[in-house]
Amino acid sequence: MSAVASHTASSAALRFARGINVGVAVFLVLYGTIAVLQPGYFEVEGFLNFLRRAAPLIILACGQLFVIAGGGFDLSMGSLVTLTVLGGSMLAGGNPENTWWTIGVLYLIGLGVGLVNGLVVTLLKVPSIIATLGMLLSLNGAALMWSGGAPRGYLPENFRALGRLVYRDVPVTGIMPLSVLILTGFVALAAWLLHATVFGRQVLAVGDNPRAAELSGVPVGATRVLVFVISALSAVTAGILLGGFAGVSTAVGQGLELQAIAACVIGGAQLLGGRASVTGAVAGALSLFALFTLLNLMGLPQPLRETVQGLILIAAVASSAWRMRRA
Amino acid sequence: MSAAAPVLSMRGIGKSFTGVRALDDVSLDCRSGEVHAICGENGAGKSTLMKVLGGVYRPDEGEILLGGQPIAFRHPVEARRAGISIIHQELSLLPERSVADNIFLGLEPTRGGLLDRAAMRNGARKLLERVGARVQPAALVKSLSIAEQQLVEIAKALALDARIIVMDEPTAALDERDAGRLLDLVCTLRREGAAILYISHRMAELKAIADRITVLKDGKLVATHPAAALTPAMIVRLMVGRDLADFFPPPGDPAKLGPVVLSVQGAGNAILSDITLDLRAGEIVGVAGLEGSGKGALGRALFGDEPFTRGRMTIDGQDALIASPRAAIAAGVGFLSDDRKKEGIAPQQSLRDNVLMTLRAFAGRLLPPGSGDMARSAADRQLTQVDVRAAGFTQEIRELSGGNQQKVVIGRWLARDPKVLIFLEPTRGIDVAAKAAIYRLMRGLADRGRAILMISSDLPEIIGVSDRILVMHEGCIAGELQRGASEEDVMHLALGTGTTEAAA
Amino acid sequence: MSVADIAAPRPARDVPVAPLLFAGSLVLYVATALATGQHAYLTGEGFVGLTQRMVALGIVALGQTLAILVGSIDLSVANLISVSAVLASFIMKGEPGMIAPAVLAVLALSAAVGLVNGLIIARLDVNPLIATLGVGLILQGLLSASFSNFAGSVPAAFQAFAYGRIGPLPWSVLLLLVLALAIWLLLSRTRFGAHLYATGGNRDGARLAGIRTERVMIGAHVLCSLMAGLTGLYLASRLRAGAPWVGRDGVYDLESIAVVVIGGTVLAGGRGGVWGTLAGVFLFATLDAVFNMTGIDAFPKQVLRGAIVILAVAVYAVRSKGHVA
Amino acid sequence: QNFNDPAEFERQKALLTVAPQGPEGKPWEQNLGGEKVDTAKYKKPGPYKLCFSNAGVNNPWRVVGFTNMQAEVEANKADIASFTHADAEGKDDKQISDINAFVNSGQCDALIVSPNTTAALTPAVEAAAKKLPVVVFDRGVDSKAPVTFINPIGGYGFGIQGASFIAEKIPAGGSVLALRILPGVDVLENRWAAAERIFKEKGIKVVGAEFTNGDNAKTKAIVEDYLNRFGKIDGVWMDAGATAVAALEAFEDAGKPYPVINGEDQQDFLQKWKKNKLTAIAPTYPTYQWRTPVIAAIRILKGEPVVGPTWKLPQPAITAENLDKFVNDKMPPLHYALCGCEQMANYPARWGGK
Ligand SMILES: Nc1ncnc2c1ncn2[C@@H]1O[C@H](COP(=O)(O)OP(=O)(O)OP(=O)(O)O)[C@@H](O)[C@H]1O
Ligand SMILES: Nc1ncnc2c1ncn2[C@@H]1O[C@H](COP(=O)(O)OP(=O)(O)OP(=O)(O)O)[C@@H](O)[C@H]1O
Ligand SMILES: [Mg+2]
Ligand SMILES: [Mg+2]
Repeated sequence: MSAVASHTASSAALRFARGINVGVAVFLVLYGTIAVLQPGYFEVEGFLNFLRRAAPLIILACGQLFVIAGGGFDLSMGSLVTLTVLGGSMLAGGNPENTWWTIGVLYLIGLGVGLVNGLVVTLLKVPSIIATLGMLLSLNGAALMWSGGAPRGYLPENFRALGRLVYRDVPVTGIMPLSVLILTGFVALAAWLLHATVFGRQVLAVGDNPRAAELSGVPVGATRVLVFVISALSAVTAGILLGGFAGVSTAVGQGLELQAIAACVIGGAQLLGGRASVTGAVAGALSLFALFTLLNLMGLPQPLRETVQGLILIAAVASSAWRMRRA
Repeated sequence: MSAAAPVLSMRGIGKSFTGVRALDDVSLDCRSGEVHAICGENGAGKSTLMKVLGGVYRPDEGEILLGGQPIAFRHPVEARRAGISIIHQELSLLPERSVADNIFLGLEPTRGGLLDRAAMRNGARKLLERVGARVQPAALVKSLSIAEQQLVEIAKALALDARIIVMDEPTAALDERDAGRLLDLVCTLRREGAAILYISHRMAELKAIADRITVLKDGKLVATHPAAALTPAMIVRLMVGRDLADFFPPPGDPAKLGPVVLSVQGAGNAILSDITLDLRAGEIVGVAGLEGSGKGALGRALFGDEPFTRGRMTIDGQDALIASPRAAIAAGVGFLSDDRKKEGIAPQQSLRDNVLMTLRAFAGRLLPPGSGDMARSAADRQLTQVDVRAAGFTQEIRELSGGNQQKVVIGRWLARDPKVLIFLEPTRGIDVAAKAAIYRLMRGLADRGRAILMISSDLPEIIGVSDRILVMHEGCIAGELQRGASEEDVMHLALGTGTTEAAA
Repeated sequence: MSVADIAAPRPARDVPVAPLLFAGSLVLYVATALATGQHAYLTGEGFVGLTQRMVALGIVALGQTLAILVGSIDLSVANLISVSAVLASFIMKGEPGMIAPAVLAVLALSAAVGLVNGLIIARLDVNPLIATLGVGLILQGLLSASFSNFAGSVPAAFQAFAYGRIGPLPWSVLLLLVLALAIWLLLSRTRFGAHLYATGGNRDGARLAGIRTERVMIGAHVLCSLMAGLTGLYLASRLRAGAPWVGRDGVYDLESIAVVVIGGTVLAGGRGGVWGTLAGVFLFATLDAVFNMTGIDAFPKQVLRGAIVILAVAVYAVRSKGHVA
Repeated sequence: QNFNDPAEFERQKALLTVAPQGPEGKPWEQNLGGEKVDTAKYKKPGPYKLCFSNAGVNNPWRVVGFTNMQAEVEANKADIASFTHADAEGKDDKQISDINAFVNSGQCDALIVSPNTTAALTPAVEAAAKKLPVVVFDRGVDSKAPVTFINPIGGYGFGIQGASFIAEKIPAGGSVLALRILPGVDVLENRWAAAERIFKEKGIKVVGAEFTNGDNAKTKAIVEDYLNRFGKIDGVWMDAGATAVAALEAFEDAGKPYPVINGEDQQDFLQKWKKNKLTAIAPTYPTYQWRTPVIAAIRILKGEPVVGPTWKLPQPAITAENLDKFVNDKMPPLHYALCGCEQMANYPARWGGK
């Protein structure tokens, strides 16, 4: 087929241009600016510390990405983070011996939440935006009910270490935060699941056209449920890191779900499914976090930071929409 | 034929998409009172040319003249105001709105600032009568069959009292009877002085109504000739660039017929009743029937999409409980839907991902997506086998022409290679060469011992390809015909005026 | 790409969501009042109190209905409500003479915000969730940068808007009804309404039919923002001044979306209407009253409310065919 | 509305040194100055039906406070026939409706209101006060209509106590980082206005004033950034204590010495203070004020005079000297030590303690 041959080269070039992620570009610009203001960020240590703080958001974005790729939304992530932190303190009660089974129980709770989200969407046919909004309200209420409205215990030190511990005197990098190791593992896992497994392709197919997927034999319901489970489990992971990093409070999870969605979209994921990349989501989350950091460093008054954040969000997404049309 | 100056002429139109030169220096004109047919292979650029005319795309080069005046459309509404009405290849109706709402969309009559519903109802009723659609103006479009929707789409195009009417494969979804009615309508419109651009892959239609025929190939104009000067074989040669010796494949060898693979006894559901049929390895069984006869429903029932609720079904002699498409595929049944856009393609995924969808649906979730028979080379072989024309196999499938999309979806089933294949309107919107290729593929599958149920509204194809023909009428199998039956035999049964032959 | 691509939950047969929801809520309300012996809730005054609870959420939700019907969504309403409330009382500064300029200024600003939302979504092709989230952030930022607390105050004459009555009926409840009627008329009896449904139902199809879908999208957003502006005016009148957090604290963004969907309007756009939305608002008002009557604690209340939101949609969605996402 | 009112600043500064009147050891029944109002016209036979319109329980301070109130209701079972509450979830509009519903219900002998915002709730409270006796606490209303308005000294007092301590303890030329929750909340704005004034008076350099949203993670990130930027921070002033421990942890994680800091009376901060021997102070906004309205309402309905129209409660600060009295490992991290609840029924379980 001569037509194929003649077009492949130019098409590949264009495809590559399209492949450069807006998220990556935005992140590089923002981080570069931070580092200029604050040279510490240019050092490995500065970057690792930055990663340590950004880790929960990156993990949330990766989890959310699966739901978005499958055509849905998960608004319940933030409140699940809250439940994880409050629940973790209730279960462990400050006793280091309780840490490991507490983490196990938290993951079980996450599994349950993901299953309920998924089943409400697939069986009750409630659109995920509403299903997970309802879950957001309920989980928040449940977390506060469980803890009586305020944290009732501490997270043990070994639990905290997951998000707080920093190994010193590490060769090459100098320091190595434990949470960065966890983050790396998690991102690798997510990238593998979405991009290097049959399951990942099934998710994208389901997000793109569930009916076509169904008629091709893809187990649409199961795929949807799994996607919500993945999202919930990543929320628990992020909760464990956040609780570890910062300790217990009732507001930890607030608003994280929208940040995660925004990160995915900046990273080029298509809301309502069919197009998603883990690299993009990670870059998007890093961009958002870099933006928060930069706005802090620039010392803009708080309100103007919100304004700048809004502008950048729109600009990033508009530019990728524009490139999409051009390409 | 009138010798008047053309109302429409397009000069040197060029249009490119990412890496695809869809149109290259195409010129074309049309006079009033003329039917100008455009044909060409899938992806030749026919629809793109019409979209340029309709203001959907802006051409990269060239100009459009209306009554001699150059004109540029920035929005479809401008083309409509200029008197150009287009029936697009892809249905663009609003499923949740009434038929009348759809017909008058963008042209709503008002009285005192408010919608004049009575006028809409009456106007819609007249237009529906004109196109021969038996639907109520108040019915919701989602409750109509694809064919009825196509007729509504045509009525909608007529609502705009246009000078120039473009029809992009209007009969693809219609059965013989409705298609015939539409062709009569086209002739009426021509008499009334409209300039009509008509796109179709059905040779018989072109011969019946076209005054002139233009052939496109790979985005370029091949030739424009008076229809009288062309035979179907010549048209095919212009389109494909070579002769197409055997359009229909040879019949199957009855001696090589295998055992019964799929058997249904006394099955039924809300639409179907008393379905009894046997499907044997190595045969192609055609299912004919008018729109609404339930032939589509039969395919969906066998595939578990809208399952049978009573009766018995066996596959390879085993009782098969088929309650979902996945179960059907697992039991060895494949299914090609007649609604490619809604049920066939995953639009933003690559050709490779689309062609591998079914294989991956049954592969281990955690396997690499390219492992085993899902390897890239296997996918590419499959795509090459069905002769997909694309810029590359990583291209998103939504960028392909309809015919090429269909080939990819067929490729998906070839890759899985099920025992029984149900093809629902397999060549809807597909060009002659590709049709021939698909028929050969089907015959090849049958020869390798697969059983094929080909459900189609295209009578020539039913007669030319099938080893046996089942004819449906009002949800039942009205009768069975052997190879060699005539179109009249089929229509008799389909209309309920025929006699049932004893099953052979 | 728009929200319009979400696979729509398609009821097997169209369920009359609005009357069912109204009736169900009413039964719940009356039954609870009887069961807890709080008969005052069943008097005329009790019902007026109940409808008064609907006004603020009701007006925003009417606007949100338009945004969702056209296949978009508006997350900026909460922030716009705050901006409107503050702007109104800031301009009025207690002067009766400044009521008209303030109202005009608020409506003009709201229309401008709607225009910006619409332009970003229709012209720049930004997903509506992100576009309106961003615009909301911008608004809130500018507002908080300028005002950190109640600004100005509204004159007594303007408070009549929220507190005045004709006979037993509060003005504001009447206004809600009139707005609902007007929007119903707009949707079902005008070309704009028909085009709005068309754009929401199938944007490409509507464009091919010669509809200026961008203008329709922008028009819907302008109307939606105007409704948010009106809500801001109502709240300024009811609270006697505008505070920069009234919108956010009222969670009017997510709640308005929730009631619209509960009311049977499809998130994908193109299907639904105002009465369902009003019924959804009525359910929320009923829940508030019922929770008060039963004295249920704050946290279990949240859990219940979440479950009810899901169940209210599930009741009719569960029968739909096809997939939802 | 002016958050930086010099007259109010001075008034609260003066109140900090006023000796409380009233029963010893029961600060929730004490008052700092103030008149008595005659309540004879409200007198009716008991037991009483009390109604409470709550702004919300959206933070641990309000949770502890509401628990105090419920315990107080139980302690007065003999006088209280019913106690109905409506939670406004932080919405002014809803709280207005809630109050109207209470007034119309005829089920309330007296109404207690904790307004969500001062200005917005004024008309509703005024209207209610025409029908029944109303007690307002925590945030006030712009009206003399309620029988009494109960609260501790206020935001300026808190700001003064924290900032004066920090200004005194940090080395000359030292730097202070201010961590605030969010802008626009009157009591928090007052605290900051007072602190800013003190720092200015004492010539202390404030390197930054950042909003944390009450979020521990954000707090830690901000403090880390400041430590990176300035190398050394001598003092941390906070307008609320919930994130104090997170701020201290940021110093730990960066390997820097603890700053001079003010927190609040949350147990986690007090415990950390004790354990790490911090140089610290904990000004308070005591949750025991939630007990007072119930007591006041009963007295009003009995026709006994109450302190009014404003009832100022004492607002002590926890210092190194009295720290031991308030630290209690058995209580949950965000329990407020000045709950005044130690002697109440079901203590500590009811407050989540062990
Ligand atoms: N939006 C688009 N983006 C990229 N490529 C496109 C787009 N639309 C059409 N093409 C390409 O342009 C070429 C012409 O397509 P077109 O739809 O006009 O073909 P056609 O002649 O109508 O075919 P068919 O008979 O299958 O309908 C094809 O190669 C197709 O892949
Ligand atoms: N879900 C349904 N419920 C009720 N009636 C239906 C349903 N689906 C289809 N029908 C009706 O059943 C009849 C048979 O439908 P079917 O789609 O099988 O028709 P067909 O015309 O034979 O197929 P095709 O469209 O492929 O030519 C039609 O009258 C159709 O309107
Ligand atoms: Mg075409
Ligand atoms: Mg059919």
